[in-house]
Parts: sequence; C-alpha cells; structure tokens
Amino acid sequence: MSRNGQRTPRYSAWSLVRHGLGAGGEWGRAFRHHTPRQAYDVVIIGGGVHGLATAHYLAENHGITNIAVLEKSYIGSGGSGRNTAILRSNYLTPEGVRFYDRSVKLYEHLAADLNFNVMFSQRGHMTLAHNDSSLRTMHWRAEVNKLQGVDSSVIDPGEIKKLVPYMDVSASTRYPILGALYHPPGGIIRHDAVVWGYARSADAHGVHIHQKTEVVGIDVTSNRVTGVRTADGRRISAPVVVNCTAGWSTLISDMVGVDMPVQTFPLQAAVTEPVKPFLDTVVVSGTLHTYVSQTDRGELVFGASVDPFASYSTRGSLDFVEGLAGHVLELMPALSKMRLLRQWAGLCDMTPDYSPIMGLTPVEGFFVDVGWGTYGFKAGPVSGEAMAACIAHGKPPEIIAAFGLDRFEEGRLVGEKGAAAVGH
Amino acid sequence: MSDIAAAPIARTALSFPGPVRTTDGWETTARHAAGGLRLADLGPLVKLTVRGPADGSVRAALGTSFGHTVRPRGGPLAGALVVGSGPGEWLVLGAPGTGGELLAGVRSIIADSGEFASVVDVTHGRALVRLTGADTPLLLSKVCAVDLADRVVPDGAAFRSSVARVVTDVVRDDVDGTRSYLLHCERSSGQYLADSLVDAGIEYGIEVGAPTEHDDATGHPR
Amino acid sequence: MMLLTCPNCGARNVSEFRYVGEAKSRPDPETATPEQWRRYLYFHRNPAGWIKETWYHGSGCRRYFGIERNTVDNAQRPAGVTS
Amino acid sequence: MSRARPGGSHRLGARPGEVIDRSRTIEFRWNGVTHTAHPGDTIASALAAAGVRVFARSYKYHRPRGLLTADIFDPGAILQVGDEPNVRAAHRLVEAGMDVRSQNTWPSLRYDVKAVNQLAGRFLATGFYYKTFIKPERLWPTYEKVLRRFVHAGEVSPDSEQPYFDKRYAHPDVLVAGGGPAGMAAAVAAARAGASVMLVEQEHQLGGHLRWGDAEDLRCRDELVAAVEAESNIEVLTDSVVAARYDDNWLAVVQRGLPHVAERLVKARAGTLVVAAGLIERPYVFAGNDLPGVMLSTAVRRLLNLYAVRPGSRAVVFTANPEGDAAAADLRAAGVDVVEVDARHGRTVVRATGRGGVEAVELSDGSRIEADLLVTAVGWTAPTSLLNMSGANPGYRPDAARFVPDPAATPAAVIAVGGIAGDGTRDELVAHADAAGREAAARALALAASRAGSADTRDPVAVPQLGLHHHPELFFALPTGGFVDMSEDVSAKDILTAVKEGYDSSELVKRYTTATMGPAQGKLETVNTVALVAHATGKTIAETGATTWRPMYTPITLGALAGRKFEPVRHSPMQPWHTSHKAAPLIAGQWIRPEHYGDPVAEVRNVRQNVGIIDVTPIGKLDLQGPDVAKLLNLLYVNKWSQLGIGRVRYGVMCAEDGVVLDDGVTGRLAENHYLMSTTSSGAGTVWEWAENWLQTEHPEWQVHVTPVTTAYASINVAGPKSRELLARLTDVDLDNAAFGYMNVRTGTIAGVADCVLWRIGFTGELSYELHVPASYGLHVWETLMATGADLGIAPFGVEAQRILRLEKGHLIVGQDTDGLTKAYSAGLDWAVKLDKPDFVGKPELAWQAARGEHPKLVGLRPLDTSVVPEEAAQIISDGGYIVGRITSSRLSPTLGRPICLGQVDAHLADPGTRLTVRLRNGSDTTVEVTAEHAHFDPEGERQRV
Ligand SMILES: Cc1cc2nc3c(=O)[nH]c(=O)nc-3n(C[C@H](O)[C@H](O)[C@H](O)COP(=O)(O)OP(=O)(O)OC[C@H]3O[C@@H](n4cnc5c(N)ncnc54)[C@H](O)[C@@H]3O)c2cc1C
Ligand SMILES: NC(=O)c1ccc[n+]([C@@H]2O[C@H](COP(=O)([O-])OP(=O)(O)OC[C@H]3O[C@@H](n4cnc5c(N)ncnc54)[C@H](O)[C@@H]3O)[C@@H](O)[C@H]2O)c1
Ligand SMILES: Cc1cc2nc3c(=O)[nH]c(=O)nc-3n(C[C@H](O)[C@H](O)[C@H](O)COP(=O)(O)O)c2cc1C
Ligand SMILES: [Zn+2]
Repeated sequence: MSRNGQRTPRYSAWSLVRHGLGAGGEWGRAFRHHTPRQAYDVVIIGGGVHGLATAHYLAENHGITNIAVLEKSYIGSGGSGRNTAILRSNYLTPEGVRFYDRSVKLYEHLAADLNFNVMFSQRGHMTLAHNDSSLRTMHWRAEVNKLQGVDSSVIDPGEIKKLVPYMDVSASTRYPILGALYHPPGGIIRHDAVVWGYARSADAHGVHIHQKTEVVGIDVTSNRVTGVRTADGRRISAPVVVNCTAGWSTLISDMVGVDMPVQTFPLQAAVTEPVKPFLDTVVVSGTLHTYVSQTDRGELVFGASVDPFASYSTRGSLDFVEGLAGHVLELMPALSKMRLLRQWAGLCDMTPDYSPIMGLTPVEGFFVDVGWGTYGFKAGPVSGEAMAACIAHGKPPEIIAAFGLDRFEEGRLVGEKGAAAVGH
Repeated sequence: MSDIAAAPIARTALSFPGPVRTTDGWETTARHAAGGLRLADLGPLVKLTVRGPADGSVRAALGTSFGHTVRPRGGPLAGALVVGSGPGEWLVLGAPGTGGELLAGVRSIIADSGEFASVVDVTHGRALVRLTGADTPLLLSKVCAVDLADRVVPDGAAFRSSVARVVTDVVRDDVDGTRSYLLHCERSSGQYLADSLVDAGIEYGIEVGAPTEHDDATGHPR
Repeated sequence: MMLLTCPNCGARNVSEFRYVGEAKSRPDPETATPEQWRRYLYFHRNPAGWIKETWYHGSGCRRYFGIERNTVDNAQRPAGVTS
Repeated sequence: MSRARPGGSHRLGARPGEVIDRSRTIEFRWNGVTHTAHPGDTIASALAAAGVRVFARSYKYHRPRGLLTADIFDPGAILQVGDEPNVRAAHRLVEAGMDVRSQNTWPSLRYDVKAVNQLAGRFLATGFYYKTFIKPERLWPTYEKVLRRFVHAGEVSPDSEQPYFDKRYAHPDVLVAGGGPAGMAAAVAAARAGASVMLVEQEHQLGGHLRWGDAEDLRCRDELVAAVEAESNIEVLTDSVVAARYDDNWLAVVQRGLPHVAERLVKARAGTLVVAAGLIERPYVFAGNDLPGVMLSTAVRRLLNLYAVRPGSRAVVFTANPEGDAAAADLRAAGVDVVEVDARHGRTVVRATGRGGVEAVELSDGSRIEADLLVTAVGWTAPTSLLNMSGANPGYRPDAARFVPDPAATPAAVIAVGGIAGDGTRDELVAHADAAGREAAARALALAASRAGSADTRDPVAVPQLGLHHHPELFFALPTGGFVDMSEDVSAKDILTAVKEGYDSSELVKRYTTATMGPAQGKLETVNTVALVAHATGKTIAETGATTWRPMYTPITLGALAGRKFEPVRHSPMQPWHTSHKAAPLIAGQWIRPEHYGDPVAEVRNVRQNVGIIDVTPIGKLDLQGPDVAKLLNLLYVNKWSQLGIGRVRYGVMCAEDGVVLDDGVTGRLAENHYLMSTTSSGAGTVWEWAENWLQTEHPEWQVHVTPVTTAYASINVAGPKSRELLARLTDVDLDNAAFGYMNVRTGTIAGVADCVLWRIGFTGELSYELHVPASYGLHVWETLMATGADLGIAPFGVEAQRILRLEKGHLIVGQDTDGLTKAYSAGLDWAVKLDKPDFVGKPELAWQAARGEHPKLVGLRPLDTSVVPEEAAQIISDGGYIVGRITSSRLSPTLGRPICLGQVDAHLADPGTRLTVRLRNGSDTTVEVTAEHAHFDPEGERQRV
C-alpha cells in the first residue's frame, strides 16, 4: 500500500511485536487531515461505509484518486457506526440474492484486502418462523437462495435448540417456534473497523477525507453538477458528486431537485452488559420484531424494526426497549437478569420496495447510492465496487441494473419486504 | 324445523373458575365478591352503539357528548346509562332483557331528529366489567397509561384508550363515593382483559364476583 | 414515549396512534399519467423540519386527523398553521 | 466448607450515621467461603469489613482490582450472585445465604492464569486486534474463539428462573431524580406548592452525600427527611433509579426492593423533571491508579461513616478540596495514619506501587511514602446524563473543571438543582433547590391546566443562578499515565496512541479504545478521556467535547423492561368446546383456532360425503348502514355493487392504490340501507380502518356508518351435501333451493336463537351455509348442531381441512397465493375487475397492468407424478435454471387422490397444458402441468348450487 510514494506501515502480528518492543516507531496516522483542494474529480458526500468504499474502489479498481469524501461529523457517525453489523445474503428476489452474495464474498476477504482486521465472524444467521405463513416465506427464500448457490435451508425446532441451547422451543409459548431459515455464511462484523479500514486504504491512495465538513449546497449549471458548497463557506468544484448520505439523502438530492421515494425513519438498537459467550449464532424473529447477536466482547446487541413514524430523531424510545426485552425473554427466558447498558438510534432511508436506489439521476454528474434502509451495511463492499464502476464508465453495471431510480415511475419494484423488513 | 327442547343459553365473554348461575337465560359466575377490590362481569347488559352528528338533535336527545355520561331519569332511555364514547358516538347500557325497548327508544330519537344516525345492538359483541374499590386507580395504573386523577377523569367521565393493549371504553362511575369504573371492549378479547385485570389486582386483593341483588343493572347500588 | 395531541381526545401516548404519512391529495384516476400516479404512490416529502401529516387514533376516538410535526424534535402544532 | 473469621477484622465501633443493624448477623458465601454481615451491609462493605481487598480481575490484563468508588458505579466490585451476573456489589445489600463469586477469574481470584496477559500487555495496546490475525484468513475463526474466552463478565445459565416483574404508569406533576439535600428540598417545596411529587433515589436511603458527612450534615439530613415524610403528596422511591428521560418527560424509573415482585418499571409522565443527581467524584489518572487500595475520598467516607469499615491502616490522602480534607479527618478519627498531599500547594501523586495492592506512593517531588491506602480527592464530574437526554447540552467550564448546564438552554420541563447545577454552601444549595422546586410545581401545574383546557394564572418563581467555585483541572499525571477506564482496561497511553493514529476526536477515540463504553458509561471516565484527547490534539476540553450520553443512567434488567406481558389473545365463544374436544390449537395472529381435531383428511372426506361444521368466528364482519353504502363498496372493491339486490351476497376483491390485492370476502345486502361485509380473518382490522380512511378523509359527505361486529357474531360454516337437511331441523328459514339459492342471505332463528344471519356461500365447494349467530349463543348453537346432526354423520373440521377443501375448489388465499406485489390480474381475478367503473381504489394500476399484459399469473397446477406433492414455496424454473414461478399452495387431495397445486408463473407460461419444471426441496425436479381452471374438483360448481 503506498501513500504518495511512501509506504504505509503494514499491520501484522509481527509489526505489533516490534511496536510492543518499542522498535517500530510510531504507527502513523490511519487517516490524515488535508486542506481541501479547490477542485476534485469526484466529490463523495457521506463518510459512511458506502462513501468510503466507493472512494476505495474508485482508486483501487479504476485509478481515480483525486477524490474528496465530505463528512459532516466523524467518519462512521451515520448508520455505519450505529448498525447491528449483521451480514447475510439470504434475500428473496434473484436480483437481491445475487447482489448481497457478492458483498458477503467481498467481506470474506476484506481484512486481507484492506490489511485491517474487520473481524468478520461467520457464525451463522437464523430467522425464526412463528407461524406457517412466515415458515412458507422461509422456504421460499431457501429455495431461491439455493438456486443462486447461497447456503440456506430451513431447520426444525430440534436443530434450532442444538444451535441455541438457551432458546425456548416448546410448543406452549405465545409465539411457538416452528422452524427457522438457517444461513451458515451469515454473521456479524466489527462495523467500525470496516469504516476505518476503507478510510485508511482510501487515504493511502491519496483520497482526501474531510471530517466535520457539511455540504449545504450543490451547484448545477444546465442540468450538470459543477460542485458543492460547505457549511464553512467553501466552494469545491467537481464534475461528479455522489450522494452516499443514507438517512439524510433526500436533503442532499433536494439540493439538485432530484426527487426520491425515500423516507427517513429512526431505527433503534441496544446493547446489554457483557456475559460469558453463550450465543453463537445471529437470531432474528420477524414476528417479534427482534434480533440478537452476541459480540466477541460478550454483549448482546439487539435491534428491531424501524420506529413507527418518520423522523430525524436519534433519541430512542422506552417503548422500543420494553418491546425488545419482552420479545427477547419470550425467546430466551433465562436472560431476565441481564442488564441493558445503552440504547441508541440511527436513521434509515426507507424505500417502498426495501431495495436500494443506485446509479445515475436526471441531473448529469449527480449519482446516488441510497435507500439502504435497515440493511445497507452488508452491502457496503458491493455497492462501493458497483458505484465505482458506474462512475468510471458512466453507466450502471449489470449487478445494480435493477436498482435504478426510474423503476418507481415505471412500476418495476424489486420486492424485498419479505426478506428485509426486520431481517437485517 | 323440528322442536328443539333445550332453551338457548347465553354466555358472556368471561368465565371464571367456580360455580355458575343462570339468570334471565344468561350463564354467569355465581360468586359474590365482598372484598375491597371487586371485578364483576356485566356481560348480560344490553349494549347499543349509536352514531350521529356530534352536535345535533340526536346528541341533544341523548343528553351527553364525548367524554361524559348521563343516566336519563325519564324519556325513552330512562334507567339506561348513556356514555359519550366517541365524537358523534354513544354507548347505551341497559338492564338485561331491555334491548327491545332501548332499541326502539333510540330509533325513535333518530327518527325524530331527521339526521343521518344509526344504532347497532352490540350486546353480544362486547365484554363489559365493573371494577370497584378504592385501589382501582392503582390497579388500572398498571394496565392503562391515562392519568386517572380527579382533575383528568372525574366521576361521570369516559374515555377510550388502550387497557392491557386492548382498546377499551373506560367509564368512571363511582359507587357511593367509592371509585368504580366500567370497562367495555370487543368481546373476543374480554377474557384476556379480565385476566389481565385480575393479575394486576392480586397485589390489592382483587375478587371476582357477580353484582348483587342490591345493585342495579349497571352494577350500581340502587 | 412522545405525546401526540388528538383534536378529540387530547394528548395521548403516541403508541395509541397509527402514523398514516404525509397528507397528500389523490390525483384524478381518470386523467393521471403513470408517472403522476406513481409519484402519489411512492414519493413523499422528507424534510428535516415541519411536515403536514395524517394520523389515526386507533386506540382512542378512531378518527383520522391532520397535524403538523417537526421531524427533528417532534414538536407539534395543529394542521394549518403556516411556518 | 471454609469459614472466614467472624466479626470482621476491619469493622469499627458504632458511627453516628451508620446504616447497619449490629443487632443481627447474617451469613453469605464469597468464593465458597462463609462470611458474615449485618443487615444494611452491601456485599462490598461486608467483605471490606472482613479485610477483603481484591474483588475482581481486570478485562484485558487480569490485574487485581478492588474498591474504587464503593457505590453502584464501582468498576472493581462487579460480581456474580447466584445465577445473576454483573451484580454491583458495592450497592447490593447482603441477604442471608447469598452465593457471591468473583467473575473472570480462573482458576481462582488469587492465582489467575490469564494474568500472563499483563506481561504481554505491551503488545496488546489499544486496537491491537485490528492489526493482527489478518492472515492467514482461515485461522481467524480460531483466533476468534480464543478472544471470546477472554470475555470479562458473569454468566447466565440456560435454566435460570424468570422472576415476576411488575410495571405501572405514574403521572407526577414533579419528578425529582436524586434524594440528596437538593432533591429533598426541591421535592418538599414542589409538594407545598400543590404539586404531586415523586422523589427517586438510587441509594438505599435519602440524604445523598449528607449521609456520610459531619454532625451538621446529619442534622440537616434528618430535618430534610422529616420534611419529606411530612408531605403526603410526595411518593418516595429508594433503591430506585431514574434510568432515562425520553420525549415529553417520559421517564423510566426502576423500583427495587419491593416485597412481591423482583423489580417494577414505573413509567412516569412528569410535568417537570427536577434533576438533582449531585456530583460524582472523579478518579485521578496516574501509574498504579487501579491497584487495590486506591480509593476516592467519597468511597472512604462511605466505608467509614455508613458501614463502619476501616479501609486501610496507613493512608496517603491526595486532596484538592474540602471533601478530601474531610476524608483525611475521618480516617484519622478512625485511627488510621494519614499523610496528606495537598494539590492546592502544588504537590501531586505520580505513582502507586505494590503487588496485589498499594504498598507505596510516589510524589511529584520524588518522595515515596509507604501506605496501604491512597485516597484521591481531585474533583467532580457532573452526571448530566438525564439533562443531555432532555436536549440540554451542558458546556465545559474550565474554572469549575466540569460540565455545567445552562438553565436558559435547558427545556422548560427540566430543571437542574444541587451540585449538578453549581456550587454553594449547603444552605445556598438548599435555598436554590427550594425556589427551583416551587418553580417546577408552577410549570407542571400550568401544563396540567393547559392540557385540561384552562388557563393558568400562576406567577413564575425567580430561581437564582448558582455560582461556581474554583476547582482545579486535575485529571492525569503524565507521562506515567495509568488507567482511564478501569472496566475496559484503557490506559492514558492508549488514548494518546489512538489520537496519534488518526482517531483524533472524542467519538473516534471512544470507539477505537472502548473507553467509556463499560458499565459506568463514562460517569467515571468521560472527563479524563476528553482531557487526554484535548491534551493530545492541542485543543481545549470545551472544543473537544464529550461523547453522547444515552440511556440507561445505570443499567437495568431485561426483566424489568419486559415486565408484565401484554400479548392479547382472542377466543371464539366455542373455544371451550374446541378445548374439550382436543382441537389442535393454531395461533393465527391474536386468534387461537382449531387447526384440526385429530385427522384433517377424515375431516375433508366427511365434508364431501356428509356434513361438517367449522368455527369461522374470526372472519371479519362490518355492519354497514346508510344510503351511500353502495358507493363505498364500489370504491373499495374492484367489482360492481350498484345492482346487488336485497337478500343477495357477492364475492368481492379489494386492492390497494398500487393494484396489489389487499383483501377479499363476501358482502350481503340485508335491507335497503343495511349491509354486512365480511373480510379475511387477518384483514378484519385493516379493512375497517381502510374503509374509515376513505370515508373520513376522501368522502366525508357520504352517509355511511361502519361498525365492526366481528365478534358480535359467532360464525359457523355448515358444509356438505347433508347441510341443508341438518339445518332444516333447526331453523325457520325456508331453505329450499328455489327460495334460498346460492349467493343469497337470509335472517332468521336457528336453534331457538333469533336474529341470526345465514349466508349461502362456501369456501369448500360444497352445499354450505355460513351462520352468524349472536355471539353469546354461539356455543349453544354449535352444541345443538352437533347433537342434531349426529345421525347425519356430522363432524367438526378445522382450518387445515378447510385449506385442503378450498384448494380442491381452487379458491385463492390472499397473502398465500398472492404476495406484496401481486396485482389483481396476477391473482387471476380478471373476471372480477371492472375497469368500466368510473373509479375504484387501485384502478389506474390495474388498467395499466391489463394493457401491458406481461404480469405473472396464478394458475392451477397438476403434478404429473401423482406420488410427488411439491412443497409450498418450491420454485418453478426454466431450462436455464432461471426462476419463472413458484408453487403457492399444494396438498395431496383426499378427494382426488392426487396432488393439487396453485402457483404463480410468468405470463408466457400460463397457458393451460404448459408443462413446467418444479425444483423440489431435496434438489430433484418434477413436472407439473398448467390446468384450465384454478379448481381441481367440481370446476363447474355444481355441488354448491344444489
Ligand atoms: C440501528 C441500526 C441497525 C442496523 N443494522 C444493520 C445490520 O445489521 N446490517 C446491515 O446490513 N445494515 C444495518 N443497518 C443499516 C446500515 O447501518 C446502513 O444502511 C448503512 O450503514 C448505510 O451506510 P451509508 O454509508 O450509506 O450511510 P451512513 O453510514 O449513514 O453515512 C452517511 C453519512 O453522511 C453524512 N452526511 C449526511 N449529510 C451530510 C452532509 N450534508 N454533508 C456531509 N456529510 C453528510 C452523515 O454524517 C453520515 O456519516 C442498520 C441501521 C441502523 C440505524
Ligand atoms: N461531601 C461530599 O462527599 C459530596 C459529594 C457529592 C456532592 N457534594 C456536594 O453536595 C452538594 C449537592 O447536593 P446534591 O443534593 O446535589 O447531591 P448529592 O450527591 O448529595 O445527592 C444526589 C443523589 O442523587 C442520586 N441520584 C443521582 N442520579 C440519580 C438517578 N438517575 N436516579 C436516582 N437517584 C439518583 C444519588 O444517588 C445521590 O444520592 C454540592 O455542593 C456538592 O458539591 C458533596
Ligand atoms: C455493534 C455495537 C456494539 C456496541 N457496544 C457498545 C458497548 O459495549 N458499550 C457502549 O457503551 N456502547 C456500545 N455501542 C453503542 C455506542 O456507544 C453508540 O451508542 C452508538 O455507536 C451510537 O452512537 P451515539 O450514541 O454516539 O449516538 C455499540 C454499538 C454498536 C453498533
Ligand atoms: Zn382521539
């Protein structure tokens, strides 16, 4: 990895030992501060996983490095820093399955590719079915997945109990567990590390990452993007501007007059105090609006479905943690003495069909990579790769062809609600 | 049609362990509750829902509006309890077996008004209980988020809200200065609601029983 | 839990209500083009600020009503007040 | 079993403010050894009295840890009690028989094998795991398993009992968080001003810091407590925490120590929240600052004055304030040798040394003092968490060395009092809290009045602004450093390194190092962390800023949050019969229904041959009245309703505005302006709200009243060739085919029950009647039918038999044969959609769908291999392996003796006779043929018309 000719120190066990012995000098900065240039080839708005991955792949795959990533707060401060870090590819539509499967494959090698351990823990992912219609949907997903070569199958309560001994699989509960869609390659990841790994690599390629830099306006001349304006009064020219701002994405698109069928809903999450590891898989229940995994630090990380009304608030609610706790105890009654440590919320850019909006827009040079709703962290790598290709070639690659903005007016929805509403 | 020997038996939405008795064709619990906090099944009462303009002559004839109750002394609804249960929506409660008269009474009010209004007999479609005792507000504070302080819900007030997550009409109808509430909900959730009330009331020594002969149709002492 | 003020019942917990969405008008189905119709179906304003919206008081008076709400701090005011 | 020396080697004689009951002694176990305590002792105070110093091992380096704060936030005293993990031992009171164990130690607290990590510590610097275990990739899962073994925590067991938790709502005008002098004074003032008050104190007694103060403090506490007790309008909750504040002063309070329940979550909607959380003493960062024997001055005074425990025998007190001086005085009075190091004279501590505990202290002047106790009193952190949750953002004040709220920037519904708001003498703070309490009451009562619609005429109370005293900015002793976050084992050096690596804001430092992410959530760690970041970046602390404070104030149990369960279930009036006849329960949303009574196939056969009855009470029913009902029906359904005669019923389909099938059912006309509509069971609520939405928002001028009557009727479908014969025995309605034909409705008496509605319709394809009887008589009618039909072979049938019967007949189920994108034409409902109606919901999309004609279609499918029943959700694939459809319903037909299916297939494959490949679950393929009709049995419908 080179950084303007200089080598970036590589991370490895050996380099750690050298540093521990005091022989390595300083690690050096993973990402640096720069004075903004007056013009860039590409300006990416949003320093989340999508913006940073797009910058990384533009540089790595297409040699485009004169890029600025503008982030109004700190990198990862949006959904990328507050998501429950669940990765999987067991979607419902063939378009979706293919797309997310590519992402999981990229994630499998991301630590090595970025020389940054992102701690992808492929511990398996199970989605519980509590009634026959959801069991039918699980079978539907399993069959579609198998046809795409994705490892998915429906397992019965006995097998569930073997994988999760704490689960109450008795038939007498209010929401009996009839089966689950089991997806061994799914799992969790150290989400912040993904953000930092992409940022470090982009930085090493010469990309400028400007934190605390908010975009407040976008200049358009004759239906062509010419640059952006920032809250500190700067104007930065660029022929290409990419909207990677997830929950805030309509505010950015409104600046250029591109309407999007996106509505912002808070999504909440919470974490318990740690306990010794006892839960090796990710467990999701759509019926109970709950999902849970245990991190390598021992905490349980919980999530749910989006808040019941649109809002830009990340304050969180008591309702959420009450419902969550009730439902978690419904599944695993032995956890009632565990304590909830912290709750938070992030913003989700929901689309009508629970699929993203990617590619070109009616304004030339203005690209979008939005509509990530509650499920976009897992799509970071493939989106970065595809958006980079889209920008470099001026047209969306096949893998995202179905996700264009024009599909709504043309009535070609990609219905992922069945697999993404609570699924993560 | 052949003759069917057995006379039809009506059953309310609720059943509690213990003896039952049948009065006026209704089978209900026979236990008598004397404790400080009592839950009584008033399922057999006649229940009519009336709809019409919120502030027209139907309203004037019914004598009350959303949030309030009235017990007409005379007129076609004498003896009934009229609850303003929604904007332009009333609930009329009467003694078991008086359905025909009350229905006719409401219909005559509607006919006289010339307004677009309607009445539906939901006697069999709803569950109705009365909770009485000084600790009732404490019990209800476990299942209902509405503030029951006097300044918000005085005697004679009514509101609709979620009670143990069941949409319920709550009517404050004190009995001789003792707190008392009527709770009225859709029938199939009635047992669940009553069980939730009993569960929440254990701490206060709740008892389940039928209204006594000293009570009038709405469980109100005569 | 945020409070929402129902014009009929007063301030109640928001969990008593169902959020319907931005108040918008239905295009004439006889003359609407597919583009207009689908904008009605799928597109909403999504401002960080005041928006006119419809709510349904499902656990209370069972009435639909309009209100203006600020999507940033959840402040509310009766529909019709202009900002 | 071993037994510790009774009495407690470190227990002092009686103290004036002690909270223990010396008249009684109770026993408990600590790591297998029996110890004694007095009621009122916390686990930690009892152990400290016995001379226990080491309570735990640290997260990464497994360093021994002891008491630091001696309160609920103590990072050194988090223990396992029975099956409960992570118990705060310095807060939890000892109970007889408790089994207390240290966490994260193996094989024992004393000889902890993982302590070798201390040696490796220099390689385990912050973020080490991001930099290693990268290659080879295949080894990462193994590394991960090892990492997981290091988790620092207690454990839960799979069969841990779930105690009973309670919940309630509360509506205090004023809720006071914190029962110190300020909180008590505010509560009393608010109550005297006419407000209802809830006063919540996390500790076991009211009094706050006065409890461990001098005689004057104790007198003041007694007065205030007496004043609180005298107000009947104050509800006091001790051992309870205000865990969080949400929008509109919605407060989560967890109440503990109740007689009948484990814990109770009180959800309080307060008019005004008074935050009286006091101040939390800030630890000092220096080498060795985590050694057992390093304690805060407040910890020492708690141990001495509340529990009569002598925390050491030779102490160094590093003090920068009067509280430190008081701690020194208290120690001396307890017979401890004390050396004071006064920061106000420029002296500081730079290092503590010792093995397993403090043995010596090194000062900035190079001197070294032998001691087993090092007390620090360097200043305070304002626990502003509840204020931040309220939207106030207290700013950092260098003169006071803490974050201080600005009353002008705090929401009106929230007021801060006491130490968190500013400094002053005890009397000044109490006077301020008194004024604030009156103002809190005034604001709350005004709000209550405005909610009740009346104006309030109260005058606002002037609340003086508290001043700030000078407090030194004493955070850390560099370069020696030490631990910033003891729970997470994060050192000062880690913070500095993180900044150098580019993680140079508070937020990034937090996430990279995990400082402040442990159980105290930054209450002990935030200011020191921010100070170090500021130091490393050359910015001020104010510029650097703290991370976001979020719920919970202190962690609370999942049990308390879950509380009493509210999961409504619904039953039909016939449920007692189903239960006593061994019906297999099917949970369908809130409804509990019979799935079958043992043999669904026999149930199917009996319906085809004799007569069966099924309880269909959950079917949605809406009573529609008014002159404009037909207009509403024409709008909601895709088919036409203007011509429906009285006494007739019709099947209808509803779509949403995007043309997607929403619901279906039949609607009958009972009288001129009176209709009864039925919906699917799961759609009952939705359709009602849907109808109201159109009426209230689009057509308020229409005269229609909709009343839900789903459970006003018990609904029974009587189906089978003998159903007429059966019913004729029980009703006065003329059942002759000529008088009461297919798709008609009548009202009449059944089994002596008047006002029943009879529909001649059927989902099963047989002659059948759907009876809607007043619900109270449902069980009576059901039992009468069973008794009366015995000679006709009557048998009940459940939902599964009904599913098979309807599939034989080709009736679709909305939500099973359709999905979230299935428009009416895809559901094969072409015959129903009437595009020549002027308007109906979803019309434009359906018109375009019809015009385009490219949509997938629901078709009947007949598997050619009659021994194979394709599974529901099996995919239909093309030669190239592409998905071209799927099986939506599939069963082995008992009537036809072969498999039958419905499925959605791509438009070009929907013609009758087309052969398709189905990929089965086991990976093999089978062939199915598209049939001409959805119905596999009696497609002409002759059986139902007889
Ligand atoms: C609680 C929660 C749980 C989730 N769980 C999962 C999960 O388990 N799995 C999964 O795959 N997905 C999950 N998601 C969704 C996932 O987090 C997001 O879809 C994903 O992070 C989106 O990444 P992004 O880079 O597009 O956006 P973000 O990470 O949100 O980044 C957008 C950035 O744009 C910046 N920005 C906004 N406006 C401006 C401006 N005007 N100028 C400059 N910068 C601006 C923001 O500060 C922000 O940093 C979850 C989301 C939440 C909230
Ligand atoms: N002498 C000392 O050791 C000491 C210690 C702290 C404060 N002070 C001084 O005390 C004065 C202020 O007194 P005060 O009344 O503000 O503070 P206080 O510390 O006496 O009382 C605050 C009380 O609030 C409780 N509390 C905090 N957050 C809570 C929550 N979320 N829920 C429930 N309870 C909660 C604490 O347990 C504590 O008992 C200031 O002058 C301050 O400097 C002195
Ligand atoms: C997967 C995951 C695990 C987390 N674990 C912890 C934790 O152990 N302790 C903690 O204090 N916060 C934890 N958090 C929450 C963060 O502290 C923080 O609340 C979240 O990133 C949102 O940021 P904000 O609270 O600053 O708005 C975790 C967050 C995520 C996404
Ligand atoms: Zn209302």
